[in-house]
Amino acid sequence: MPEETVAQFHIRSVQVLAEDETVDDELVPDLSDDELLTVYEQMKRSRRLDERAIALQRRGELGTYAPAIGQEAAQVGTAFALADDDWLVPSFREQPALLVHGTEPDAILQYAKGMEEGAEIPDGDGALPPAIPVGSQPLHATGIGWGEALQDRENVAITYFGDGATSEGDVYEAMNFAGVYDAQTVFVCQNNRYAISTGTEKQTNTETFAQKAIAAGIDCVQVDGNDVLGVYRVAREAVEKARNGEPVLIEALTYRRSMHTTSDDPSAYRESEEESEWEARDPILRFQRYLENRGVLDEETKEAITERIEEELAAAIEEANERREELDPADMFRHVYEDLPPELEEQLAAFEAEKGGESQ
Amino acid sequence: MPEETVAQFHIRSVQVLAEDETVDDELVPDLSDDELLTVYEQMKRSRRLDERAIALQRRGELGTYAPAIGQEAAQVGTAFALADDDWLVPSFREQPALLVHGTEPDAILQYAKGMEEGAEIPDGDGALPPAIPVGSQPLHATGIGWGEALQDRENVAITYFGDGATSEGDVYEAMNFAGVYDAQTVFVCQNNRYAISTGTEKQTNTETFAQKAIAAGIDCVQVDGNDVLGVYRVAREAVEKARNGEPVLIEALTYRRSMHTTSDDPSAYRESEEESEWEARDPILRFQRYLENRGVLDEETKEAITERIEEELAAAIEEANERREELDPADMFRHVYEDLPPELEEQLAAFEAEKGGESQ
Amino acid sequence: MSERLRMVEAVRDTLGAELARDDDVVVYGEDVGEAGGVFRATQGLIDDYPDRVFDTPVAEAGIVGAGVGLAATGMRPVAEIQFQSFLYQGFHQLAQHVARMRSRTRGTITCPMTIRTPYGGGIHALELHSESFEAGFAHIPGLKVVFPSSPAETKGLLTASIRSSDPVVFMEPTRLYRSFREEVPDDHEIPLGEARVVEPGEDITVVAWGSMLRETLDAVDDIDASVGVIDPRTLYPLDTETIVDSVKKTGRCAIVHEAPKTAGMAGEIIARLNEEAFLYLEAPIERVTGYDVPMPMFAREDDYLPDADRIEAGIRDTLEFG
Amino acid sequence: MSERLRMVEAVRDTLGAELARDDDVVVYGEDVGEAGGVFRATQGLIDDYPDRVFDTPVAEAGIVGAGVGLAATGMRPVAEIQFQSFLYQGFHQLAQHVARMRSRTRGTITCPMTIRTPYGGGIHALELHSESFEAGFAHIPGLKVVFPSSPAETKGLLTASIRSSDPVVFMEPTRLYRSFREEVPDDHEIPLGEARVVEPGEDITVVAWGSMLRETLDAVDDIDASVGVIDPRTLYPLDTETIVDSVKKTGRCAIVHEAPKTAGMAGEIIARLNEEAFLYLEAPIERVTGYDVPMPMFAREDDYLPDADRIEAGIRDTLEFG
Ligand SMILES: Cc1ncc(C[n+]2csc(CCOP(=O)(O)OP(=O)(O)O)c2C)c(N)n1
Ligand SMILES: Cc1ncc(C[n+]2csc(CCOP(=O)(O)OP(=O)(O)O)c2C)c(N)n1
Ligand SMILES: [Mg+2]
Ligand SMILES: [Mg+2]
Repeated sequence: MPEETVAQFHIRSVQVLAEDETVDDELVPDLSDDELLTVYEQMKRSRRLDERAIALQRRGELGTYAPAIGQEAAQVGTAFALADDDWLVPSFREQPALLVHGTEPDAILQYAKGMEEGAEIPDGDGALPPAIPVGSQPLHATGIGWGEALQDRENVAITYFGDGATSEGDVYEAMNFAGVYDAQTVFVCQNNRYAISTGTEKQTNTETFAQKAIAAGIDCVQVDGNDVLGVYRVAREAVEKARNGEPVLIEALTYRRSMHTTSDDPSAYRESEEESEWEARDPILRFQRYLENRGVLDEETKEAITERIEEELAAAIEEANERREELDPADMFRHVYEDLPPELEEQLAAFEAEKGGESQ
Repeated sequence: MPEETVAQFHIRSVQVLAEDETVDDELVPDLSDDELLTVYEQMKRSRRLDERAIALQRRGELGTYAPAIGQEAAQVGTAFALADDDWLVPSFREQPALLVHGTEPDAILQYAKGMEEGAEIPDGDGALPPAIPVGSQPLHATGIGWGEALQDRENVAITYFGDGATSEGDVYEAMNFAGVYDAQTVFVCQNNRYAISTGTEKQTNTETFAQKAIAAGIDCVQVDGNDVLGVYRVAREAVEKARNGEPVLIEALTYRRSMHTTSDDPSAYRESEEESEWEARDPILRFQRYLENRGVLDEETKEAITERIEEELAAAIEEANERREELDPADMFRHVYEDLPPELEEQLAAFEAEKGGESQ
Repeated sequence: MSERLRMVEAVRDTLGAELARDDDVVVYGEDVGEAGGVFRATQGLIDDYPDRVFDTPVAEAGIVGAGVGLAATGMRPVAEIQFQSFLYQGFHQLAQHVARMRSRTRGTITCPMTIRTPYGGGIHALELHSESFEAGFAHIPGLKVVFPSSPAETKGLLTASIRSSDPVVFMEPTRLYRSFREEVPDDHEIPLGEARVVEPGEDITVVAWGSMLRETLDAVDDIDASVGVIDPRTLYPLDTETIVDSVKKTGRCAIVHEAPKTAGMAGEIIARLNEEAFLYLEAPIERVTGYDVPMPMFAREDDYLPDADRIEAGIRDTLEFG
Repeated sequence: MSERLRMVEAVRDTLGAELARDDDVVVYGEDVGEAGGVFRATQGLIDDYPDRVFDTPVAEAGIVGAGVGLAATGMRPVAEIQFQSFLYQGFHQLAQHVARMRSRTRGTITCPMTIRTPYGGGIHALELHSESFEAGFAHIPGLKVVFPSSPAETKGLLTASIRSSDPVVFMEPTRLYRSFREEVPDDHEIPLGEARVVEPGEDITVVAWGSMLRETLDAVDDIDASVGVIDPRTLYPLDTETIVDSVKKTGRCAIVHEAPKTAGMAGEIIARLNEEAFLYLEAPIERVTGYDVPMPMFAREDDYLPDADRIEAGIRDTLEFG
């Protein structure tokens, strides 16, 4: 055998709705008009939430906020492929996916107000709260996908992370574990070209992020992440595979159009021309033109959607403000352990005495 | 582009000296008879050291010891490709590589006697001490390969780890960093089929370990790790590449013929038939037959080598025993910081008072 | 019913009993399956529960992190980390997620995970196989930190840990794994957070846990005074009351641990005594601990570790003060 | 020459000066290059030293671990970990290698690495951006743990840290980065391990570091007693002597830190005072600290953090004891 090839791999890349609005008819997913409109509305909803959140942050009403502007197709397209009982394991920029999965906008706002209330997971929601440590949450999704399999259930876990996150050893460990245990897990790497200021070429020497899966022995696919139809197509396939114990990594090629977070100023590390280029390639715009051309979306529907979203958001903001008003600081002692240990009992008593003293 | 292939990879596997002793003439490295004999002697030296160490451990003269029996070709073949100033970054089973690189056998024995003395690195030795935490040392080799490049030096770092180690995120991070910084580093994964009791199929879902490099965007190659000529061939190529800032991962297919460590009993997790099979495929035997057939190795030379090794080892054992006798326990305080901080000054004084008290 | 078991057998016995009792329990870690664990603490379990006992890849962040997900699906993960210092490879998952899941979600998601790990010196193991970082773990709110000191204690505390809906770091002293046998009751649960008064005493209170409790009991034998010995068993939450009550009586106290002195758990206990028994203290509280040096390799291990002699000297000094 | 600088500017100034002074210094970390760091602590450095300032992948084990290798080749790595709790991702490299390289090789290989990391609360940051795990770091022999509390202190201590041949964890209080300016001398090195007597005092000694020193100074303003304030600056090694000397004089002491109370550094300081100033203590030593809860998200942050009021109350209680 002196020298032979013992294994071969190739990375597929998929696009259904091209930038020039041509559509690959073979690959186009069969979604009803209603479903298409839902996808559109979810993208708009998240976009609007992000815009309002940035404004609220600027007014001091929210803390640091990480907008997903430009990444709506990558997230809505994947989350839309989930069933009701499937799990969502987000990073910190998953507004679009969370909204699709059923998280209320007011929870997102509460979280952005620095309230643990916003990280409460309603019973049966099948979600984990935002994960701040980069790359740490895919392991949780692996554990979930493994646990579901162990309990002979069909639910899958989908987890989101960025191009930068793939540099953390945890992400590799997560995919490798998933491969070993046939975890029912879909890994979504949103390659939005930046990890804060750091471009992908400084993050890794690979040609793609999809190929990170090869090291873990799991399937992978790349997709135009600004093409919601393409994203949905590969996600549906991946979710099906995962349901059968074949974990998959999806790399969605997209772009973070806004700042990393509201604390960030992208002009320190990228040209505004680049941003303009990607403005033109905005995923919502592309999909909107497609729907308009197909005659699915008219002005009236657009207005109705806008109105609905504005109303919802207004209500969500009010709700979040109210919950903020009601916030009980002493709660920080109450959820550390199932039962308050003596240490915390004592500390809580001192805390209350002090607060009582203050308000007298 | 609806669906296209955007990247392709294949894994090469190399063998020069086959099990049936056929040799691939195109690939056979040009080593002089003297060099061939040195390679042989180094393999024998390590084998004999391991055998004696196991016996010493059984007599209570050494602590836990990890023999490399069966892996001599994988290590000697790679380490032999290094230049004098190159760096060796070992795991805990690298006797063959360490001996080639110049570590004295008595240092290895001192380490096995639980003495930090055995982990002293003589000035200019270009080595790091054994790394016990699995998978932690490749990052050091990346740092070295990067540091050498930053200082415009040509030295490379070679690092060794096992199949199990590849599951640690650190190993991935090490290769990914190396890819980004063009580190002058060669990664050697000795796939000896086991991580303690755990077989490779429980370690990862991949077909090869070489392909772990694809996730990091660095080169890789697989080699028959029991074929010292093949190993040397791929190592020389890898070292050359690394010298030019192209890190490489080598997967050497081999087998851990003995126990994981002297604390381990392989009969709990593998059949003795398997062990017998691999006894027949022993790397030293294969190479010895090759040298004999080529007329490079005769009985006289073999005897001379054996005698030399026995003498050396006897001296090394004596030396290690002597250093053990001289051991000063108070040294544990002396190398924690450059200068003794007040805390340690006080603790050292108390320690000495106590010891003084005891010996009175 | 009860049986005379070694500590490592008590671990196995408990794991088997909990696997039998609760279908949600899953036992996993490096080499815990086919080989039964490097200390044989899981031997045979995979034969009885092939679907709930797993050999894992060598990846501690993976082991700890996957537990968060397993727990979310309703399982009760019982992970083994082969040696305590390798828990450092998963330290971020422990501190950022395991410990905080309950508090950050206001109790809507919990992580009832038990991480068993052999710790400490005394068996002439390799480098980094003998650490005791309990003070670091106890400093992470959300975790419970538990130390058995005998086979029966192991059974009672491990049972409670696995059943606890809070995450537990369960530290098993390797040097006690096979050192003695003890009657171990069949169904036995010791509430977490309750210290054990091993010996009541009038003249001095000695606090020690894990393997240091054994050394302490040896030391105490030679002392001609009424020495009280307390095993806190759980370092967080810490049963301050039992310790304080004893010290109020004795007025003197020594604390023993093998971890380095600075920022070790003895400091915490001293702080609590300072707060709650200040007026009763008749002598400085003595610390008999490891030194502020990395746990040395085994040729110097016995010089590093507190032993009965050093503990005895510490107790005598304290008794003689004033 | 000297300049009025903010703390974050003092960091930058020091890094620039050390890069200029010593060709072996290399500065690296996430976003420290082109963007100049998320707090701008490295702004502009890459322009002057493009070959020695690097943006790294998002991988803290990689950052810490690569430093071990860089150091072995003779470089002097100065790494930034973006927020202290992300050092947990590299905790194993820190504890198993950085801290131990010198001792395990008997000084033949060293790791003169400085790990700078912003720590602590007070700026309404995201979850896990506000931790203070100094007690855990100080419990790892081989590390030095350093806390600046002002721009000038930053310059002096960071210079010493980078020049130190021992590894240093350098904890920068984010809330002080931009809070005030101070005259910062041009060439300034403060020996590690020497506390600063910020205010001498006769009635009570208060020990505080990092951002808590500022809160303490605010608290003290309102107290009608002679309050001594000591900033240890280095938590390991800890300048016990300076603290003990003061407490021998004052007989009373309070210790302030924002980390959780249990197993925090206050316990260690109390233990040392108990050992070395026992007969001088007139009141229990007071701990004014964070609570034993995970650092909450920012809506509850101010309730968690010790502030001037809480510190003042603690001081008063201690003064009034007895
Ligand atoms: C473990 C860890 N290290 C560093 C950070 C700081 N940080 C927050 S986001 C980020 C970049 C993440 O980039 P990427 O994964 O591409 O996700 P994106 O922000 O682009 O969505 C960094 C370094 C963190 N939160 N966690
Ligand atoms: C971080 C860490 N986890 C676990 C261990 C315990 N351990 C020692 S060797 C080993 C298996 C290593 O397998 P492999 O990498 O294949 O190397 P081999 O022993 O086969 O040479 C394990 C799990 C360790 N030393 N370090
Ligand atoms: Mg990104
Ligand atoms: Mg192996």
